[in-house]
Amino acid sequence: MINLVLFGQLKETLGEITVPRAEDTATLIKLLKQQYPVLEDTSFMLAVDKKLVTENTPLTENCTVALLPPYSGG
Amino acid sequence: MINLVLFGQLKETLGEITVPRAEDTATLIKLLKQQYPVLEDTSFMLAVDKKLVTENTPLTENCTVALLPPYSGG
Amino acid sequence: MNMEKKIKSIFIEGPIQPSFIAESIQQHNSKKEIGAHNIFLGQVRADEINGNKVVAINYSSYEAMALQEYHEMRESIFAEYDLTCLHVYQSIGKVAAGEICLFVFASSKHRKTAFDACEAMVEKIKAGLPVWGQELFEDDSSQWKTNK
Amino acid sequence: MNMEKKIKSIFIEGPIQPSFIAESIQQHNSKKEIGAHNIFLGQVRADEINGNKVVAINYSSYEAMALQEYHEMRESIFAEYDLTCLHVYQSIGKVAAGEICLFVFASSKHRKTAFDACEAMVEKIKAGLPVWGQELFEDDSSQWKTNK
Repeated sequence: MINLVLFGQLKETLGEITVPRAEDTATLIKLLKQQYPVLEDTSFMLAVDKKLVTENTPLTENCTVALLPPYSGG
Repeated sequence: MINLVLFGQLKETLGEITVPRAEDTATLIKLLKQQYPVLEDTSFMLAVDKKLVTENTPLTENCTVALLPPYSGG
Repeated sequence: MNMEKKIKSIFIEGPIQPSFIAESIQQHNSKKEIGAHNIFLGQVRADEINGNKVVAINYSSYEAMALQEYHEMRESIFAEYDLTCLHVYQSIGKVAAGEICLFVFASSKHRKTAFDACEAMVEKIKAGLPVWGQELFEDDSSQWKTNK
Repeated sequence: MNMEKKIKSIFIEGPIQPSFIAESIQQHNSKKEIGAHNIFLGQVRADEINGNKVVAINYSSYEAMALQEYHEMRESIFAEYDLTCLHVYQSIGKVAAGEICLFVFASSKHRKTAFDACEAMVEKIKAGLPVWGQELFEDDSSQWKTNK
């Protein structure tokens, strides 16, 4: 199972979502975009287990994937 | 009459001093250095009526000349 | 000896109070090798967007990740600058226009180091800390802030 | 209308208290166009010179001239930077090691302006304000400070 966490405008827009099974981040994002087309128009970064990932990354059982809209702190 | 004010280490070193008559700052400094040779070894700037002067400046009756050691505020 | 350094939280619920900043300054009184402090404060602006005024910003964060990222930023600043101290506080939750939402405090022997390190840390925070601000308007609408 | 702007004194007798800094921050709460404050604080260092430790600095100034010079510095900073506010306070008299002797506070819409203006003002003050600091040592000797 993959844990998916959303933040900022993505949390507001998508709320609770159903997480598809996926072996890596590229697959996960592809499936999520099919399920939630709004993601096509949204800019976001990915973190796996609290680490930013920019390349396709394998997902392990019980890992946590975060969808992060552009930061706007401070 | 010229009013002479001293600050910092110059005030500490010279204390109360006798002010010679002088028509301009160059003459004043020359006379002061004869009177107080320690001024030869001291770096200082001059202000006439609260304005820094870097060139020879005429002195008028009742003007105030300040001898200013290098600043060290803040 | 426990070598693992506990990562102190940087989050404060609601606005950062001036009295908190004063206490923070006061605590450096005993560090007598410090000659210069530089403090950055972010204040919520009442920006007007299409005639609608921002009354507050509601901040949220991915806190567990933010603390990791903060720790790395801090290490890299200490590696680059000869600092005595570096402290960061970011508001979470609602901060009204006019109130303080970010407090970055760098202390060093000399002023140039304090200025440079503080500014570098603020830039790192703006670019790399997973925090989101939602601007709340006077007509109860809202929009998500974007950092420049 | 009186066009002549009164030059406010910038001198504070003794150390600058953290509570005074907090009040100063608090007063900007109503200026809702401000997005960024940058604060510089000079703190007296317990420098050791030939095994003799600085316990305090005794500051004096040519105050009438200093206020004129300060006014010119201020005008030139406002001409160069898009600032909302700029405040400066310098201690006069004795300030112990660990205490604050200089407080420069620049506020602007954006952070870059606040940082740059504050740093530029601190440099102007160090170079151009007629203030002298006498370092007092633990053995009751003293020496006149020089700025770098």
